[in-house]
Amino acid sequence: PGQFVNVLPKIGFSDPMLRRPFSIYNAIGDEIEIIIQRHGRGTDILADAKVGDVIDVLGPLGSPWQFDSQDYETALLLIGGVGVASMPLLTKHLQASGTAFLSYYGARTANMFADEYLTNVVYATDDGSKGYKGTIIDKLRNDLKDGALKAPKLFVCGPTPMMKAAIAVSEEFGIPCEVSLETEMACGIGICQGCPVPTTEAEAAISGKKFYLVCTQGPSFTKESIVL
Amino acid sequence: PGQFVNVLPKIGFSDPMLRRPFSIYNAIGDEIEIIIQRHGRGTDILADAKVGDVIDVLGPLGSPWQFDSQDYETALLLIGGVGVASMPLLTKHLQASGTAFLSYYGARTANMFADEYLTNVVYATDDGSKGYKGTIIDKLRNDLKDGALKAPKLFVCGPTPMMKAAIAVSEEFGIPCEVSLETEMACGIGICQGCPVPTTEAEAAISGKKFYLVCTQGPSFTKESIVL
Amino acid sequence: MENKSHIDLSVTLGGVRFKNPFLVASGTFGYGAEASAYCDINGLGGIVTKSVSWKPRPGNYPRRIVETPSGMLNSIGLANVGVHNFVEEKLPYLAEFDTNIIANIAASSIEEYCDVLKHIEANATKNMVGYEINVSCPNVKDGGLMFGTSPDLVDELTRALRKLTEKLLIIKLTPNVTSVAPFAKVCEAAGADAISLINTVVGMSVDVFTGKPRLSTVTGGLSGPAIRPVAVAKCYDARKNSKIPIIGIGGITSAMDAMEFFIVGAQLVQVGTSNFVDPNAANHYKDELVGLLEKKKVAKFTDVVGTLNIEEVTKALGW
Amino acid sequence: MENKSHIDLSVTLGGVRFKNPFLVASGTFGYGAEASAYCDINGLGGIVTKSVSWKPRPGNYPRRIVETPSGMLNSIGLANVGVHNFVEEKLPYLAEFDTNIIANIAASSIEEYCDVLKHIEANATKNMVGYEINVSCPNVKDGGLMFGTSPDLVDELTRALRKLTEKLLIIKLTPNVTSVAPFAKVCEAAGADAISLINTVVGMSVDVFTGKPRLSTVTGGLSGPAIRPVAVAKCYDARKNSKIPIIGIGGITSAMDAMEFFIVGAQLVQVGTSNFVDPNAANHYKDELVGLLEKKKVAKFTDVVGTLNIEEVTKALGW
Ligand SMILES: Cc1cc2nc3c(=O)[nH]c(=O)nc-3n(C[C@H](O)[C@H](O)[C@H](O)COP(=O)(O)OP(=O)(O)OC[C@H]3O[C@@H](n4cnc5c(N)ncnc54)[C@H](O)[C@@H]3O)c2cc1C
Ligand SMILES: Cc1cc2nc3c(=O)[nH]c(=O)nc-3n(C[C@H](O)[C@H](O)[C@H](O)COP(=O)(O)OP(=O)(O)OC[C@H]3O[C@@H](n4cnc5c(N)ncnc54)[C@H](O)[C@@H]3O)c2cc1C
Ligand SMILES: Cc1cc2nc3c(=O)[nH]c(=O)nc-3n(C[C@H](O)[C@H](O)[C@H](O)COP(=O)(O)O)c2cc1C
Ligand SMILES: Cc1cc2nc3c(=O)[nH]c(=O)nc-3n(C[C@H](O)[C@H](O)[C@H](O)COP(=O)(O)O)c2cc1C
Ligand code: FES
Ligand code: FES
Repeated sequence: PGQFVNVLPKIGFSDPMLRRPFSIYNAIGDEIEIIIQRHGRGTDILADAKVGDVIDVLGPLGSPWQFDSQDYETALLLIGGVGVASMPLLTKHLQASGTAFLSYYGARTANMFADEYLTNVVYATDDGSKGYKGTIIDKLRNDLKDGALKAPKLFVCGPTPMMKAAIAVSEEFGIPCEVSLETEMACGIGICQGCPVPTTEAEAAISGKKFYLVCTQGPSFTKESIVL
Repeated sequence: PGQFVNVLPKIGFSDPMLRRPFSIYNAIGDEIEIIIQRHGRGTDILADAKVGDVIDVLGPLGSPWQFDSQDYETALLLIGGVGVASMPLLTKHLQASGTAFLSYYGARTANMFADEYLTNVVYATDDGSKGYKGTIIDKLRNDLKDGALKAPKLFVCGPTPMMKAAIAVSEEFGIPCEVSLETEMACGIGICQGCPVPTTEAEAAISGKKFYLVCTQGPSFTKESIVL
Repeated sequence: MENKSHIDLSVTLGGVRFKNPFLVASGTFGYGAEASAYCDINGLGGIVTKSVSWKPRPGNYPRRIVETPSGMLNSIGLANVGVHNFVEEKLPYLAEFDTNIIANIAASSIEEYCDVLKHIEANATKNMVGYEINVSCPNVKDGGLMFGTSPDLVDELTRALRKLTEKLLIIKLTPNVTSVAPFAKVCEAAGADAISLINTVVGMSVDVFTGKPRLSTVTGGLSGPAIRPVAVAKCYDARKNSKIPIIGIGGITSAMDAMEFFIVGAQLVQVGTSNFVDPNAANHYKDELVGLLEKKKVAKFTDVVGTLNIEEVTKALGW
Repeated sequence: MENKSHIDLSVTLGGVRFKNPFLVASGTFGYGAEASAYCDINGLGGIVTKSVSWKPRPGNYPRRIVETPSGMLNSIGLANVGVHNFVEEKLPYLAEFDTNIIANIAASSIEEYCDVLKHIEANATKNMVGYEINVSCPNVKDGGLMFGTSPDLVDELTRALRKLTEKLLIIKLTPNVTSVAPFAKVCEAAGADAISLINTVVGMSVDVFTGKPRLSTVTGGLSGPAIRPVAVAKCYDARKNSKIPIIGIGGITSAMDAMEFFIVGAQLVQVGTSNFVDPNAANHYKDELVGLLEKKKVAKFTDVVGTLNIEEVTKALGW
């Protein structure tokens, strides 16, 4: 859970040249599923691939969510848009280990949820067409205020502004928080140094590193370790 | 007849970047047919295209065969391999104008002929599986020696060695000869100057040009005008 | 093909108005006639004609072009009709169009450059607005590269030509130098109206099966999208080090690509290799540009020129 | 992964035997450990390690990479562990593999270059066969470009380093100069064992929507297939103008690509950006090369090196 694969849009051509990273959405035996949001030419090529097309995939890559940390009892999976991609495997794992969890999933409107592999989901939509009307962050803050969630930890994946808001909420309530980042990547395995995220001063003092690599040390990081 | 189109293998990508030239194999109304022999990445992409794929085509380009020249009575269409591509329309035209013609078509073996649109065909195969056993050039020379072909003119399209041999034969028998050339092309319309063929000294003395452009002044040239 | 939007695409450079910033590059559009069936010439900001020399030149032996990853190599060898035919046939033909014509000149001596320019100047047509001086063609053995790699020679040449014309004088720089900055500076000081850059980058390709160079001249000039990042960087170098107006060239395949040059500081751009894929390319990019500017809520094209914002990135670096 | 064919792929350069001519390029393979899960390291001709400097360097702020047509721009900023960690951890780790290790050094003064080299020399492991000197990284503001653009500085640096080691001394040249010929000549005269070229080409990319440069350092280094024709031309220029052995680098994505460099005269090549697409790329190319050489009916790899046949093409031109 939380790992990704690096996928080559087209084999044998140099435009586009680099692989594209995608979270592992689901894995059964040797097979993996990914979900792709069209973003540019690479995702277009992959989204247009047909059944039977051979696709060159490197992975699994990256480090998993730190779901084994001892600092929480209830996992809160905070999801914005395509950030959902890393959550089904985390859900599976939490279920298997008997950890309490809830998913907070926000989207613009009801038909934008990809929740086939999720359970215990709290929804929010901008237009109120499903669940809470408003941002999922607001819904989460309300629930945290209610105090019903026992020793929660946030696992966040979504757009950067949402992740920043999630960190603010976690500080407000003094709860642990982990965010999964997206940066440009070339290699995905730590050899190009192309995917740095700056560390906090405190973290740098401990690790001696001014940057972590998102591809190998991430993609998920505790809010204390990096600067978003 | 004898013209070509310049086809873009992939729209919106820069590898491959340039169009590829193909003879117009058949034309009915607004629709054209081309035949493609796999040669590299561009022809692979085009050969793998599926019905319904949109393909960007520029043309018709180039100058037609000089079938209206007054120096012959019987047109001999001398064909090697994929050089057949420019012959169906020439055949149509000769039929329509009531000009006598014969096609001399050579290939390695029987199943390599693309002769659906041809008539009056004399075949030759290297392995004797269809028609004359040997090269089509030998067969042609034999027939020319017999003297049964009345005031012939050669219209040749095939591999360079075959075209050179054809020119030699035409000189031997003192008959007119036109060859259709393949050179690398970028634009296909005369703006890049990338497709020159050297002219003969005699031709240069008349035209003042040391090179002709295959895309606009060709692809077919009389044997007197250019150096193969 | 009219610009139906209210956005003003026009730009004035050295006192000459261009109706939009998209020109076609020298050597990639012939003398106009060849492409006229495929391109709305009146829609172009201008045409830079194929380099013309005093005498006609047949050009190099084949093979002259090789496709490379996202680019192509050429060694055309400045094949051209010569300046006499140019003024007798080409300029009058081009005078029929409602677009600016810039005559690109190539030569192997300062005298030849001057002679060619004088001959054109004496026969200039009404839309012949200026000259682009090719000091950089890497294909021609007896000239070209020399001028473009010596600031002193470029200085001398620019001064000589400046005396001969009041029309636009544009020096087209080669990227095959350690830095274009000294060249931008001498062009500015010597009174050129603008510099255009880049010409092609020296490149080479080998046929592995025959062991021979693919081009008959061994090396040739690389163009196309592959070199766009190089071209943008060279324009940036020139902008940082001089105030001379810039015409951006290199690998432009869309209005987005052109915008990179405009933002860095180019007032005009030239579309080259893309014409070979679509001879009407520059007109398409012009139309796309209108859409982009509307998105950016900009009233006139010139408002985006030179708006590169490096403070915010470099601040993050603590420079 | 053994070369089952009878074709001898080995090549000896400066007295050091390489089992095959495919190395991985500095900065594109880390220090070996990162890629070891994806690459048969023992199959490589060698590894050129990431540029190492005296002190560790954190590297540049993001954004560090941008994909471009058939290439990429990078401004990693020579992020590296520093020479002490390098000799304590990286070299011993690499010593476990059966392949040649070349330590690439970057520095901002001749003294620093010397210090780093001396420290490695004093702690060299058995397969540490030599040094590659990065005089050309265009990303680092306080060094790099300067050395590589001045033949005098390269001369001085090479002489200083030559005194300190009998291992391979390879000077890695930058393409961002008018000609590499003077650099090849000074390296030869100053006693370097080889030159390697090319490092990345200066390039730039602009985010049209924000108006900011995409890289935090404004400009960066262009690599990948886009620059291959430039790299081949630079190797040709070096070969024509000197006899120093050449290691070819730039946009190699297949054995065919590598062959262009070999034919021009490179004895070894380095695979860079391609490792990001496939960390085992160099091994694949090695296997492909065997097939190519069999087709060419060549008994040993070195028979193809420097076999470029320009007579036949240039004869056609009547030069
Ligand atoms: C760890 C990780 C997991 C991801 N998981 C998913 C997923 O499950 N589903 C999904 O749809 N998307 C996911 N993304 C985002 C996805 O990788 C980008 O949308 C994709 O790379 C864009 O490629 P493109 O060619 O369509 O876009 P272009 O903009 O044409 O790409 C140009 C270049 O920028 C890079 N790039 C552009 N946007 C991003 C981005 N947001 N993140 C990283 N690189 C980018 C591309 O890789 C490419 O090198 C993930 C990204 C990361 C880093
Ligand atoms: C006037 C003309 C008519 C043609 N008609 C046909 C036809 O009807 N059917 C058919 O199958 N082929 C035809 N060809 C050949 C066809 O254009 C080439 O096979 C094709 O361009 C190869 O492209 P590629 O990407 O597969 O090969 P690659 O080798 O990958 O191409 C690399 C580059 O070399 C050029 N190139 C390679 N071989 C040739 C060649 N023989 N001629 C011209 N350019 C070449 C390509 O256009 C491209 O720019 C014709 C060529 C010309 C000039
Ligand atoms: C086939 C070809 C011919 C060219 N001929 C000339 C020329 O005659 N004079 C000149 O100044 N530039 C010439 N150029 C260079 C272009 O004008 C332009 O500077 C260069 O190709 C980069 O732009 P591009 O990447 O858009 O093609 C030529 C380029 C090509 C590809
Ligand atoms: C991400 C990246 C990092 C690099 N780091 C270094 C480096 O530290 N030292 C160095 O000498 N070259 C470095 N290079 C240059 C490569 O070694 C090589 O010379 C260049 O990329 C051209 O080869 P390619 O096209 O095969 O990548 C780097 C290149 C890339 C793409
Ligand atoms: S993507 Fe290459 S180091 Fe992270
Ligand atoms: S292909 Fe461009 S001039 Fe003929």
